[in-house]
Amino acid sequence: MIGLLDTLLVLALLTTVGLYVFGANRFAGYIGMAAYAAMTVIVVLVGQTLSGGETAVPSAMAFTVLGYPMTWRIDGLGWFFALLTTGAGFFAAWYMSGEWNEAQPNKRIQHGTLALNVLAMLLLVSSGDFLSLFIGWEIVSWAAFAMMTQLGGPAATAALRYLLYALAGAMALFAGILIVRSATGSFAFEDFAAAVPNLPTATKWVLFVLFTAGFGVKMAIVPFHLWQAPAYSFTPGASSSFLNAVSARMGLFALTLVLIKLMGPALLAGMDIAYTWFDARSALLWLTAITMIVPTYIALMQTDARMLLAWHGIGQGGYMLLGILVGTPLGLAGGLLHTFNYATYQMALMLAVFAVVHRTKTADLDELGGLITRMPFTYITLLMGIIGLAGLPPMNGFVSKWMIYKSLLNTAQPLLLIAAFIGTLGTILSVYKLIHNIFLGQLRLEHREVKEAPLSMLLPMLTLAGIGFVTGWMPGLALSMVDIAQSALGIGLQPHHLGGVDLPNGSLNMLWVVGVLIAAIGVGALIFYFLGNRRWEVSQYDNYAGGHFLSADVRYHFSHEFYPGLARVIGPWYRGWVVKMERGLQTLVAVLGDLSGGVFRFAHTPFYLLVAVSLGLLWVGLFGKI
Amino acid sequence: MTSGANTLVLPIVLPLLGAFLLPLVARFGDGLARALGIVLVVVNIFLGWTLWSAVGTEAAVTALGGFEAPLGIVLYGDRLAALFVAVLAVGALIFWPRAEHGGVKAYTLTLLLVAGGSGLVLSGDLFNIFVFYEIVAVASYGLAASSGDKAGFGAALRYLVLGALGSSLVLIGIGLVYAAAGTLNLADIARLAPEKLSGTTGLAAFLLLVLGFGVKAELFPVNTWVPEVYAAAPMRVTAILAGVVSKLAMVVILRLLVLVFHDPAAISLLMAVAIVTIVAGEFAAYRASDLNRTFAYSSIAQLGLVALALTIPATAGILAAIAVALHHAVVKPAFFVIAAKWRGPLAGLAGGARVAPAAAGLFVLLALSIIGIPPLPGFWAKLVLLGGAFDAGGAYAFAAAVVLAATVVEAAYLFRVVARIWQPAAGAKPAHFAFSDLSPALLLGVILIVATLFVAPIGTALSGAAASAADAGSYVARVLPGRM
Amino acid sequence: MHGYGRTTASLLFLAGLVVMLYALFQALPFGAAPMQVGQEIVSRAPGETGAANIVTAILLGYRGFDTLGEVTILFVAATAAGLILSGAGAGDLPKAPGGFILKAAADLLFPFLVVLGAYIILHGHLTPGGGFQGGAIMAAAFFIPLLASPTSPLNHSTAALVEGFAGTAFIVIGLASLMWGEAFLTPFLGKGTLGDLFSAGSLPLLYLAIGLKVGSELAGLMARIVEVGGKS
Amino acid sequence: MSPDALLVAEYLGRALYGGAILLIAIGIYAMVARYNLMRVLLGLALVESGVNLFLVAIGFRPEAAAPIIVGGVTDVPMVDPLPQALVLTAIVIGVGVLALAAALLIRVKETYGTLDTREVAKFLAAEPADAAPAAGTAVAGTPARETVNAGSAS
Repeated sequence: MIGLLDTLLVLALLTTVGLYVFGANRFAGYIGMAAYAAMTVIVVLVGQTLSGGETAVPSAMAFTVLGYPMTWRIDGLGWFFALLTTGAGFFAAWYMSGEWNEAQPNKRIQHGTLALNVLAMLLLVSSGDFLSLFIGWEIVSWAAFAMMTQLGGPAATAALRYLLYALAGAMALFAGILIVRSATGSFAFEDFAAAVPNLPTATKWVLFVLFTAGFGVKMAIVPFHLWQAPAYSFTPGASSSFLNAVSARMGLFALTLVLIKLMGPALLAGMDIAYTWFDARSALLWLTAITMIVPTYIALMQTDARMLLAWHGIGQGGYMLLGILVGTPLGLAGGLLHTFNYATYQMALMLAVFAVVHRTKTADLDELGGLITRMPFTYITLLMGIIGLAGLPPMNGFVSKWMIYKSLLNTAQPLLLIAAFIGTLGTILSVYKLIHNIFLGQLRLEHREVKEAPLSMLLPMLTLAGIGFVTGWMPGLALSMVDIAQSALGIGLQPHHLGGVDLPNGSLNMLWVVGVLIAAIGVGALIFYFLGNRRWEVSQYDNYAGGHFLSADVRYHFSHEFYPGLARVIGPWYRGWVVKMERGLQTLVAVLGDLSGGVFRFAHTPFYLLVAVSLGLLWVGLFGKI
Repeated sequence: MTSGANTLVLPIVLPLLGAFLLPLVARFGDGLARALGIVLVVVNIFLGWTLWSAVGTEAAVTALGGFEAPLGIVLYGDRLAALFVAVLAVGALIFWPRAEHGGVKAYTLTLLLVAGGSGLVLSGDLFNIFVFYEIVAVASYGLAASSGDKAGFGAALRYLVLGALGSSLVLIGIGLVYAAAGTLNLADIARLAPEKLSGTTGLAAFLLLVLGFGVKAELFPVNTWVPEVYAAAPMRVTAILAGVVSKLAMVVILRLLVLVFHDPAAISLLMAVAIVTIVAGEFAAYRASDLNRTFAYSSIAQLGLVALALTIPATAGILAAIAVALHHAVVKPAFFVIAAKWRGPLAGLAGGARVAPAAAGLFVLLALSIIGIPPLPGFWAKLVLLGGAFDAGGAYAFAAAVVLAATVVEAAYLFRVVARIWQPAAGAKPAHFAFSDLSPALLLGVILIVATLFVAPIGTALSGAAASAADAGSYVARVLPGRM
Repeated sequence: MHGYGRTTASLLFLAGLVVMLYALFQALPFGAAPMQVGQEIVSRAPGETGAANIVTAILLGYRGFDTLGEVTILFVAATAAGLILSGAGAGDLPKAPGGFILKAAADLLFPFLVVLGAYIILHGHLTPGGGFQGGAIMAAAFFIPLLASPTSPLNHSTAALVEGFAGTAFIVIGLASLMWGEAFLTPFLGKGTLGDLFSAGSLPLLYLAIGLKVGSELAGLMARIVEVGGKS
Repeated sequence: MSPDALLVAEYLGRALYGGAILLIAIGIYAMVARYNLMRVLLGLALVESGVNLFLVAIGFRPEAAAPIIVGGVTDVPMVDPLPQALVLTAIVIGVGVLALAAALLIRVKETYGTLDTREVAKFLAAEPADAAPAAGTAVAGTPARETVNAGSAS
């Protein structure tokens, strides 16, 4: 019987094939929009079924290979991520449907790989056992590789690096699922969940480490994070924003599934590390804290707008995982909500940056400035986006971060809260750099004729920013979706209303917050316009510095070394041990390769045989039974 | 004696007869000789298929010359043997030599390779296995040098020296077995092994046999001939040697392990050899400088995987070995087809995707499968292998970890090449593929895709073959019904 | 690795190998061969095959399939050598004829060698010797004239003809029994009286085929090497 | 078996096995320590002889006759005939392999103008010039291949 999930997957498959065949067509973007919109509708229908009391929507697709059954079905958690996927696909296709599409030399590959990624992710989030999970995981990894490598050059290099990380992670995962099967006798999630409390501690630890490492690579948890920023940044526009918004979240999905749903936070908290006050969960929480801080400050040092945002993506992933690992209904809701919120504002930000790149042909923050007058709507998108990224009201990023902080407070983990604050501080500093270097200050001469981005690109950007604002104003809208995801996890739901959440020790109602904020801004505007308005409009080049007139060809827009003092302080972190570890590993492989290769180039091959026989007989003499 | 028993001898004897007649037939034209050779190979495919369907769980046995085992030589045809008889013939059919590489003599040698290889997997007698092993070996020495390429002679001589020394080791091993057990029939040895071969003598014999057969099975450290021979021999020869012939030696090691040497010391010996083979192969491939050698080293690593699979206890290990071996038999020859055109330094491959998109696409497909990416067949082979290893636990888990790490290295060198192929051409463009150049590889690619679609029935069939191959008790009972 | 280093290492490993092989071999029951199968063959061979020479009975009867393989290996080697040498620089060979003594001796020896070879082949089932030994002598008979006068090379096509037919004959004899419902290579024809020339059924026929095949192959192989080998 | 026969058997055994091992060792020495391919092949022939001697020695029994029935007398003790048959086969196989090796040797000499294994190995290892380190995984390592070659070939 063909159910909703089957329809969804078949539609995704047809979209992939169709967009590969017709991808060079100028209407390919619109075809994609229609397809992703249809998929989103189906996902919403699935959501209605799920909120109607069903635990999962099954697929008719099932295989049995070598006695291992494989099934697909979508539960609340998978549904949540499926919605993000199809939604992000829709906005990416929208962005690619007009002028952007005309400018691309490789339309077919851009459209085709996007559809392939959507298909792969849908397959992954609807996997019904460890085997189908692994298959989906691999397909997602390779689909992302296909998307990243399309432009060649530095993109191919970054993609290859990603591939090796992803494959190493996949191999850890492979080992993990095989150990699960050895321990429980099947690949089924249910069997694992039932058996895991009774497994030996060593096995639990091995599984925990393997799964965390395997999924963590995709999430770019430190120290597996080096690949992500370059790989995402060199991918062309809409594809890059798609990757940034949801691709890395597949790791979060899988981690939530295995660590929270199947193993459970209580089990993790019970796995103590001897001679320390850490257990598996708190150790991972601290790794998460490092992931929030270090990449954020690395983002601060970037001079490429795309890299800056991509590095933030890594840090933001840390917030999501932090909330989820807290394991209370509030923390889980915060983490999942942050996933949704991040997808909206990060995608808006990336699209805005790529709109700038589309117009100016550069993403170098040292080469931009003053574009506020040329691209005002892009500026507004970026402004709303960075408010969300920094976690300030009235945007949605504030709500989810607030919930995460609150859950840390409620579970008495102040040190982690401080770590999260340090990360947020870095975020605020770096997003100011982003908006300043692109839009404020002196407009470059060569950008004097730059036009605003075309409507086909502005509309998706502004819509996303709008969603970010609306769900910040009325977080209940997003939280009711989070409910469906949370209901699949078995931890309990976080009660909420349209404006936020009610908690015994301090509630949040964004309806009030936003209202107060708007009122305050209104008061400010009143004061600004009617009481002290001393402004008049001048040309952007009508500038003075130290009393001297500055002509347009004199560069004074200071963007080099934006935070020199801070850079000196965090410099040692910037080129850290992780990079050295990666290099060391490469060198080790190369040296081993040369050693092995040298063995095969030796002239006197019988010599090896002599050595092998002698040593072998020695071994026989030592270990053989006499 | 089951009904199909007498046909057991045909897959060996018919190609042999053909080989003897081929020089005579060639007097009436080389084309006729070629046709006869191809017909005989096709007949062998048919015979392999017949044997496969004739033997279910019950293997066919024939005592040659009517001299009952263990006095005479027996042929033992189970599904494993039938499978490899057919695979060898299919390989020979797809990669039947070109007229310019030796003509009728090369056809003759290929037929002899088919005959010898079939004998190798069908024979149930240790010394007889050695004889057929030598036929295969000598035929491949000749074919390895048949390119007329300058490097061919040196490489073939290196191969021969190593192979002949390895054969001497095998002979010593056989001598030790005979001196201890007084019989050469595998079933009889299996019957006597717990009593006579469990000590140092037996272990030493196993060591010598593994090292000797390991020359063909590309086991470390007796595989040093591999890169040069595969780089210098004609592509069609390389494809057969790497794809099929190396596995035949593995089948012999499989029989020895299942029937005779199952003591833990022997198993751990083979496991150590297998792990070193995997590591040496993958790492050497990482630093190889051209496609031919890359694939040669990769082939070494894959055979290390097969050897590792053999050490995994019970049916799981044998199933894994068969699966990995079969998968490699499809993938590696196709790789060598591509490498035959894209010779020279890897840097020269830039722009390949533009010149030959079909070859580039096929390369990606093959690379994905050999790395083990689902849902391609290579993934299922690795799943069975690693699943068995983790089930066995202990040192096997360590071996599995090595395999997983080696897989990452494998992906590194294969996708480094893929990235190169998709780069814009820097200088001279890589060679173009005519359809006839690429067609064997395309055929294998189609086989790979079809296998992906039918992975479930294939898995079931192979499981059955593995289960019967793993059943030492029924082997002895079938061959020596009166002496249990 | 430099020469001396490798020599030293080789010697050390060799010493180890010698010691360990010696230990291994000494553990074998020397002079008390288990003869698990051997004893049974010794007692049954005369009755089952009719050959007085039990080694022959094994070679052609019990392990006749090995012998087929053995003949095949010679054939493979000859074919492979032919393939390898086919492109070699024949033509500028030093074709100096042998001296008078060599020529005269070659002519003189030829019939004796042929007869001796034939005798050894035909009595293979009775006395030491057989197809291989006799075949080698036959090959020598044809090879010696070649050494004496290299300008008149061996007629390879005739050799190939003999080779092909002999090989085919072996297999056809084997297949013949298959047609009568017996296993491959089952001896047929009457076993005769033990020790007679015409005894042991089809075994002498097989030896004849082997003799012819070995003779023609060895002669052809050596002739090929001589033909191109003069230069180097 | 008489005590004398046992003693003879023991001494013979040591001598035969010792001889076989010695032949094998000399042969292997020639193969691993000599540069000339002709000597390598001669070493191979020695190894094969040693192995054959070992095989024949396995079938030995003191005071037993050759396995040929003379005059219909079947009840005399005979040595094990099986290893003898095996050795016959092994010898012929060895001859075939050596003949093929000789043919290859001729071509090697003709092609490279030398029989020195080091020279031949140098020729074989003459690979594409570009050592081509990994794209994207650039490694600072020196091209160790050259040093390995130089080491093994000098």
